[in-house]
Amino acid sequence: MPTFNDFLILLPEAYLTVAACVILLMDAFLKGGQRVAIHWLSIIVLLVGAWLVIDGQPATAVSGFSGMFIRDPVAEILKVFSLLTTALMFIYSRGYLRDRNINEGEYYALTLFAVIGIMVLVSAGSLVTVYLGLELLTLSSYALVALNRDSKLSSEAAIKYFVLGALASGMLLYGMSMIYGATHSLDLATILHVQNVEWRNLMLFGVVFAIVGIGFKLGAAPFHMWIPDVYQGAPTAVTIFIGTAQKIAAFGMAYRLLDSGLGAYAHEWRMMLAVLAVLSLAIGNLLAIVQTNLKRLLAYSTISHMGFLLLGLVEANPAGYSAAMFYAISYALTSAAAFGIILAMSRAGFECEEIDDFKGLNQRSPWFAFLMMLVMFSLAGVPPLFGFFGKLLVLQSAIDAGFLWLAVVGAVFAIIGLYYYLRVVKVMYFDAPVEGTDVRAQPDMPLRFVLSLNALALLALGIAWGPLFAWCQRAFGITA
Amino acid sequence: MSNHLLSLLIWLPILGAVPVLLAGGQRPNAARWISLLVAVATFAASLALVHVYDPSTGTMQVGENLNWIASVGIHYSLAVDGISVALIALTSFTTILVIVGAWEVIAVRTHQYMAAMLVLEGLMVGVFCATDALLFYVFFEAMLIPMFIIIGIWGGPRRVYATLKFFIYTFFGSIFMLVGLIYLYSKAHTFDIATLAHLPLSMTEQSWLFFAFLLGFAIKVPMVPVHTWLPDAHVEAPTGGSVVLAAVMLKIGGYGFLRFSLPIVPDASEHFAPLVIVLSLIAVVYIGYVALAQEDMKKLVAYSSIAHMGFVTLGIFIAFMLVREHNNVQAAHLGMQGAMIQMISHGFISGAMFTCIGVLYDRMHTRQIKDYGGVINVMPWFGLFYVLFAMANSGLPGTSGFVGEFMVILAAFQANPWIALFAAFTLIIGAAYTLWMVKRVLWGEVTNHHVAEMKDINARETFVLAAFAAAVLLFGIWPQPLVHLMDASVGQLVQKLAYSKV
Amino acid sequence: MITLAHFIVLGAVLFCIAVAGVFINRKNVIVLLMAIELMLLAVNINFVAFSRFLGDVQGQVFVFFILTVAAAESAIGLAILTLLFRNRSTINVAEIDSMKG
Amino acid sequence: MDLSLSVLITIALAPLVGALLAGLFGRVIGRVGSHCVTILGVGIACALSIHVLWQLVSGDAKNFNQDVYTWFQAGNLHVSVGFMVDRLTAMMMVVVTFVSLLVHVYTIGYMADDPGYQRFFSYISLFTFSMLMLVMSNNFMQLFFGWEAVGLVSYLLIGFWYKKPTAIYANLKAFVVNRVGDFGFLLGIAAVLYFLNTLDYATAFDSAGALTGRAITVVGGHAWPAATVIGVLLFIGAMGKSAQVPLHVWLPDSMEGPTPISALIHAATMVTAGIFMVARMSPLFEMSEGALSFILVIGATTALFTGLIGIVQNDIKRVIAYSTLSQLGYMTVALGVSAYSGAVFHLMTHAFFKALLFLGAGSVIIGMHHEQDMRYMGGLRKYMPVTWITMWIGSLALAGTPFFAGFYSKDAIIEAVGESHRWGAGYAYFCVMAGVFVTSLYSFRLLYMTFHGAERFTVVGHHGHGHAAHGHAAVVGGQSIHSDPGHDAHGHDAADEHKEDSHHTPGELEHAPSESPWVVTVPLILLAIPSLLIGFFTVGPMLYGGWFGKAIHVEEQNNVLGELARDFHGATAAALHGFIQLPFLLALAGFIVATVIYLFKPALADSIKRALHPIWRVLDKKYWVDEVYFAIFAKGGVKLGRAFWRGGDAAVIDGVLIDGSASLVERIASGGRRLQSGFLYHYAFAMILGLILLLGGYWLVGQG
Repeated sequence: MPTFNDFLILLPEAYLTVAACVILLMDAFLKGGQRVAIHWLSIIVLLVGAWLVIDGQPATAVSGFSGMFIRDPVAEILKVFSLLTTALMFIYSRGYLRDRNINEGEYYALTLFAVIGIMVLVSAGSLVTVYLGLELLTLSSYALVALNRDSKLSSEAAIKYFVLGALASGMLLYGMSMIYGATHSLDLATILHVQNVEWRNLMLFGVVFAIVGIGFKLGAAPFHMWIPDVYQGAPTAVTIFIGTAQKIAAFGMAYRLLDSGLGAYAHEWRMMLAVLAVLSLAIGNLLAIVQTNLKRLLAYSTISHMGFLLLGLVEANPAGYSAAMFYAISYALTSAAAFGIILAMSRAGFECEEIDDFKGLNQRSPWFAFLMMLVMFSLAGVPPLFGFFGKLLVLQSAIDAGFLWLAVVGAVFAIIGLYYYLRVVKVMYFDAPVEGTDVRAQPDMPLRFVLSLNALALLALGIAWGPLFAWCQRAFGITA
Repeated sequence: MSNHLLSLLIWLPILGAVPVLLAGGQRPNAARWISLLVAVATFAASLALVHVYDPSTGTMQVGENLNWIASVGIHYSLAVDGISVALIALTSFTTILVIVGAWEVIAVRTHQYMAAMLVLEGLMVGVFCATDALLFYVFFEAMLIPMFIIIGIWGGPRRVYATLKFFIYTFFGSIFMLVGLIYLYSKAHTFDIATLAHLPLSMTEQSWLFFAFLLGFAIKVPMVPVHTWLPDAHVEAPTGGSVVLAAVMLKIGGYGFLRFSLPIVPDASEHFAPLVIVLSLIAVVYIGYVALAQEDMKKLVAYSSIAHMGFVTLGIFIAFMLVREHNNVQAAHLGMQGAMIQMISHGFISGAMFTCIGVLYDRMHTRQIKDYGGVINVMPWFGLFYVLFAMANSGLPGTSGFVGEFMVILAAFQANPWIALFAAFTLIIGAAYTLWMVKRVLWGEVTNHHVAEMKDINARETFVLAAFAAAVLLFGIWPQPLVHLMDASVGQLVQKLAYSKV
Repeated sequence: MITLAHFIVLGAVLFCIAVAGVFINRKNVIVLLMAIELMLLAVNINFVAFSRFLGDVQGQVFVFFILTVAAAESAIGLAILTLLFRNRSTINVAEIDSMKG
Repeated sequence: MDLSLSVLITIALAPLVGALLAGLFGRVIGRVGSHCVTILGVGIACALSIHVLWQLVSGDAKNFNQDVYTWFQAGNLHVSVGFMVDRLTAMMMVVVTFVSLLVHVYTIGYMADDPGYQRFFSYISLFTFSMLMLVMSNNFMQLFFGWEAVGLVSYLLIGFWYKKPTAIYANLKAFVVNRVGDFGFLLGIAAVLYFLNTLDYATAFDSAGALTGRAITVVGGHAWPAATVIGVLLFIGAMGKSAQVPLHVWLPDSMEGPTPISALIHAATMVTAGIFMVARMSPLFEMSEGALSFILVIGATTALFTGLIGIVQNDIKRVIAYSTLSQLGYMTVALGVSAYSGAVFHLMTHAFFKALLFLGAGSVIIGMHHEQDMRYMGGLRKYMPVTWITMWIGSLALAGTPFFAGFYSKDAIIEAVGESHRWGAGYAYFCVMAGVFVTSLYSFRLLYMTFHGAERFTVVGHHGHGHAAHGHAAVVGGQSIHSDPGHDAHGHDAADEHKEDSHHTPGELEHAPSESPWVVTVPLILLAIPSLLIGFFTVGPMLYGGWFGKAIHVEEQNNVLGELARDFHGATAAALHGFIQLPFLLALAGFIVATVIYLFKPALADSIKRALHPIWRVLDKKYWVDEVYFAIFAKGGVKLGRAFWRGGDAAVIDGVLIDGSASLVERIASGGRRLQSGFLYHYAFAMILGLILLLGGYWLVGQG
């Protein structure tokens, strides 16, 4: 029987669920102008949620509902950052949504549900919880992608996302069923410690199918096909969610399944991850070169970044995981800023998402050009920006894991990747603005302020990334 | 104060760039004066460094050490030896002249230009005093950003191609260096260069690391055959960009060889020294001929830079041969010292040459040699400087250009007369391409009315050129102060050469 | 005598049919939804079979969850489908390719 | 009392100060100011040099060798700037400063209305400084400094009239050819450091013995004696400076410069630096028979074959230039047979009479309103007597007439060669003998064509002075004469006004030639005196008296002068004896031939030219050396460079490697984007493929 303790452990999730419902109701009753309240409320909800997560965090890992729900430092960090990035996204999206009269209430509510899904997913202790969290997340995401009802592209994106997502989760489930068959258990901890599995092959099939599911969520090649279309088709206000919080969630899912559950088969799956990493690096970086749409370019860059993240996972030990988690966080913050700038530049009837829309930005609004430059160099992994140190750490764990060749591959594709990030900077700084257009940031003070903070944080964290990384390490029990 | 002197040297210009940016495009004069102030202050600080530094021991000094990323063991650790001090002084000296040189020349977005220059200065200083490999790398890479911007915004018609080529080329080299550094870290669990110097490494490991470093630094120097970014970058860069690029940035390559290849992979360096030496000689001869064929003044000087930097790499790696094979420490010392002098001197000379070309460009807006002729008739004072620097560029004794090459050739002869022979070829080819350019640009009748309308250098330009000239002549007539500053440090480096890791 | 193996094979066959249905079908999106449902059924068969033969009830509990989620999933799927039809007035898979490259 | 460092520093720096003042503040202090400061500077240097020489000769001062300051100290290698003054140095100092002083004075007249007046004085003072640094040096580094510094000034002075295409071509050529020599010279210095481990003269000379037995494999396998390598390399430097075959090509062209510097730099001082250097290094050269034979052969070749060219030249300055080449050849030959003091002795006498000849020629050029072609002269003796007489003295000295300075030095060299048994001595003996004939032939040809016979110019007085000959290149006998300096000398101030009257025909003068002003003639007279007498008074001590002391070192078995010394009984006896010697007879022959052809039967000249046309053509084309060099090195170099550039850099490195790989990536990318077809079923299919891939991979892992 679940005890009161179990519910305490679940407090942040429970709180958010209630809040989400409240917001849904408010949306039903509030009229035009008052809607602003929903915006601020949902941001506050997220921040309070983050506070609850940190505040109620027990010193050591605890689990509830007979091990189905785990609350450990790893979950804590992942939750905090998914909540924070979501809050950022709310702040960035407000104007965008209003300009396109997308129903804000639904947007906030669905996002909150998705966030709850993430939180469940990252603290899953059993295959069931993994599945439930995942589905809660993805189902809400399908809806979010389709939120812009009148857009051909977003509905196309939604259907593609939906079909492929369903296929992926089907495969994941199929894998789970095999794992269950091989280990007689759905509980990850038990699965981890099951000795001399009968039908080892069955088990390994299960592992492969699970990896397909993870690969899809991460968007690692060859399970990346949905990424470009969804990034481009979805309203930017949603793309940002897929590009930030969901990446953190994907890492959490990978960690839970692969380490907490299938750690015993690390030898097999790290090989497979290495393969996925190489493919992602290659496809992501190469195809990004030929893109003209910034959102699509960022989509391919995501794929390549997931390749780098996998470099961290292949080490399959706490050091590697902390590196990968650090990478996921750094990427989430960076792409939040990237999409934030796109959102800030967009106006009613004008999606500022073609690379050429940024021509001569340095002459129009030098400040945002500067911020975008920081973002691009961070994505490219040029020191002293945040992104570089993420790359540094994952390359290091790849080398420590004995995958020197993998690190070299990563380096080579980093060079190719550099090219298209530089192209964006080039467009902003070296090209003259297009006559007749007037690309400027929205006069939305909170957005401008937070966006600036977000982008400058890339520089600040680049100089002082120690504490954050130390936190990640502690979460995996490494004490420097 | 002196215990934070290096930090001051790094951060003063970088933070100084902030007010410059704030001055904004509307008040360019404010931006100019602030940046000049900052640059002068930095130069003063570097002089203070020269004063504080004790050249007698040659050890790493004036150190600072903060635990930057405790969990990974990356340190913000700075220290300098004589070589770094000299290069830092060169950097801050050049920056002042660049800022003065750009005074009215850079009319659009002046504040951004000045700020970029200051940031660049700070980062370059950082490269010269970082004793933690990762910190070094951070500065090494970050440097690219301002330079990328400088070439890209204020550059010539093909600036985009040039600046992308510059950035990607350099990044290409350094990323493999990064992999090498991480590999070292995973063995030694530290990025401290001094510790890495004592890390035992098998010959195979050393070889791979050597090439990782070689790629990183050879591109920076640049060495044949990875030099082709330089002419493009120079041709397209604004004058100030070219000056900094030639005067300081290239030196970072040579400096890197000293700090990394030499102490960390000594045996591989010895083993591959012949390769580097051959490449250096190719740089002298082959590039010399290429320079002879140039029609664009900047390209010509760019190629001559490559040829001159050949002496730096030659001097450094000849030392390996001398110590390991001939056990001739004295000559090794001479060669190494020569390489160092050559670095500094080339800083002054190439900087001056590019300033001269800039002066001409500002008046005629062309760099094609054929568009000029008889400039001396209308610009006698300019002609004086131009001839002086041309002579320095062709290594005339009495100018700093001679000292380094003299030392390196003398040392090279002791390793193998043939090396010296090819190196000394620069006397002929260098004089040929430089003076041929002078002949076509300076001498002769005034060729066209554009030339006829040119005005002689104004006070500002005179100041810049005179400053360079003073340095070139001083270290040509009396190199001892410079040599003395670095000698003990060079001695220590040479000692390290003998130490084998396998 | 029907052994566990038979159920596993059945599940596998259904799964393959479903997968094939997803990428062979080029006509109608509805078929895709059906294929997905089929896939989930295959999974369910596996779970039930395993829990039956291993004498462990967890599997069957999981099946209930899956069924519920499947319902929600197809609901959203159909919603998106209608949206798609409203915007493009076609649900032909072969025509949904305005984003590529 | 000993020599004081401060005095020597003053000697060196005084001209430099003058040069800087005239150069940087020329506008401020004006023309008079400029020539005053520079003449003062050189004057001081000259006076002090004579004082120093006197101290050394009178024996109350020891040889001086002291460092001034440390140039650099790298490790234990200590290189400094310092002075070494012994009789050899002192003699050079006096010659340099004395000639330089006279040239300064002479210049006041010669450059009177040149706008570059201040600049010119600044240059020649700077040259004096550099030359002094060269001769006074006590180490190889400083020697090289002076060596290149004089090269620089020579570059500036040859190109003094920088508007003249020929001039700026000539100065580039001169500098680069000299660099070829310096290339060897620098390697020589490197070799010295390698074998003797020092750059200091005294130490190096003392340890010269260490060279014996040392060897170095330069060309595959074949070991060379260290001394030979050092000697040959150093001498290559001398070949550049002293214009020895095959590096002689720059000297004739250097005549593009104003005449005073032809006298100072390209006759009296700079070009003799090579000779001085070898003499100074005698302890090293003595160690190697091979190097000396090399020197001997080169010198002999230069002496004869460049002299021959002199016979067919028509430009008065070029005749003298080739004569200079030939005389330098003589000096080199002397070095080659270890008769170092002979070489230096000839250097000194030659400095006087050759400077005299050049300045005389300059005076003629002034008189002829900057006409240099002897074919438009003749009969000038009545117009400019002083010049005429002094030129005669100079030429007689050059031809080696007994009692004249040239006789003693040249005769000694010839006899020394005769005495020597060194490899190549036979060839050298023939060359120098034949050279005597050639020398007197072109010398008297010059005198007759210039001062005697009929006037080959007409006076048509309509232009104002100074608007005379310019812009033309008289083409006669297939030979083009470069446009004369006078054009630009007067041309700067009113260049455009000159444009219209370029219809000048050669041989037309605005008004009759006249004797030059005193500033020109006085130096001539002052040079004529030593040309006449200095040999007579100094031959005894300098050649046979061991006057140079330890400054010049000759191994016993090489001491040819020692042999000669035995049958030397005073200058007078030597001169009288000279009248019945073969050299004198050859000189006489030359004199007679010249007299017959150029004085009595000028028609003969052309008929002979026609008769010997092939030979004439070879000489007139200077053996086509210039053409060959230009084709191979200048044109070839640029061609090669362009090939490297376009082929190597542009095509291979950039084209294939850089842009090639970039475009390859582009192509892969644009191909790869087709995978992202936009069709759901392709996407799904990709996922299935991925699944299969992983399963396959797992199988492999499972097996292995």
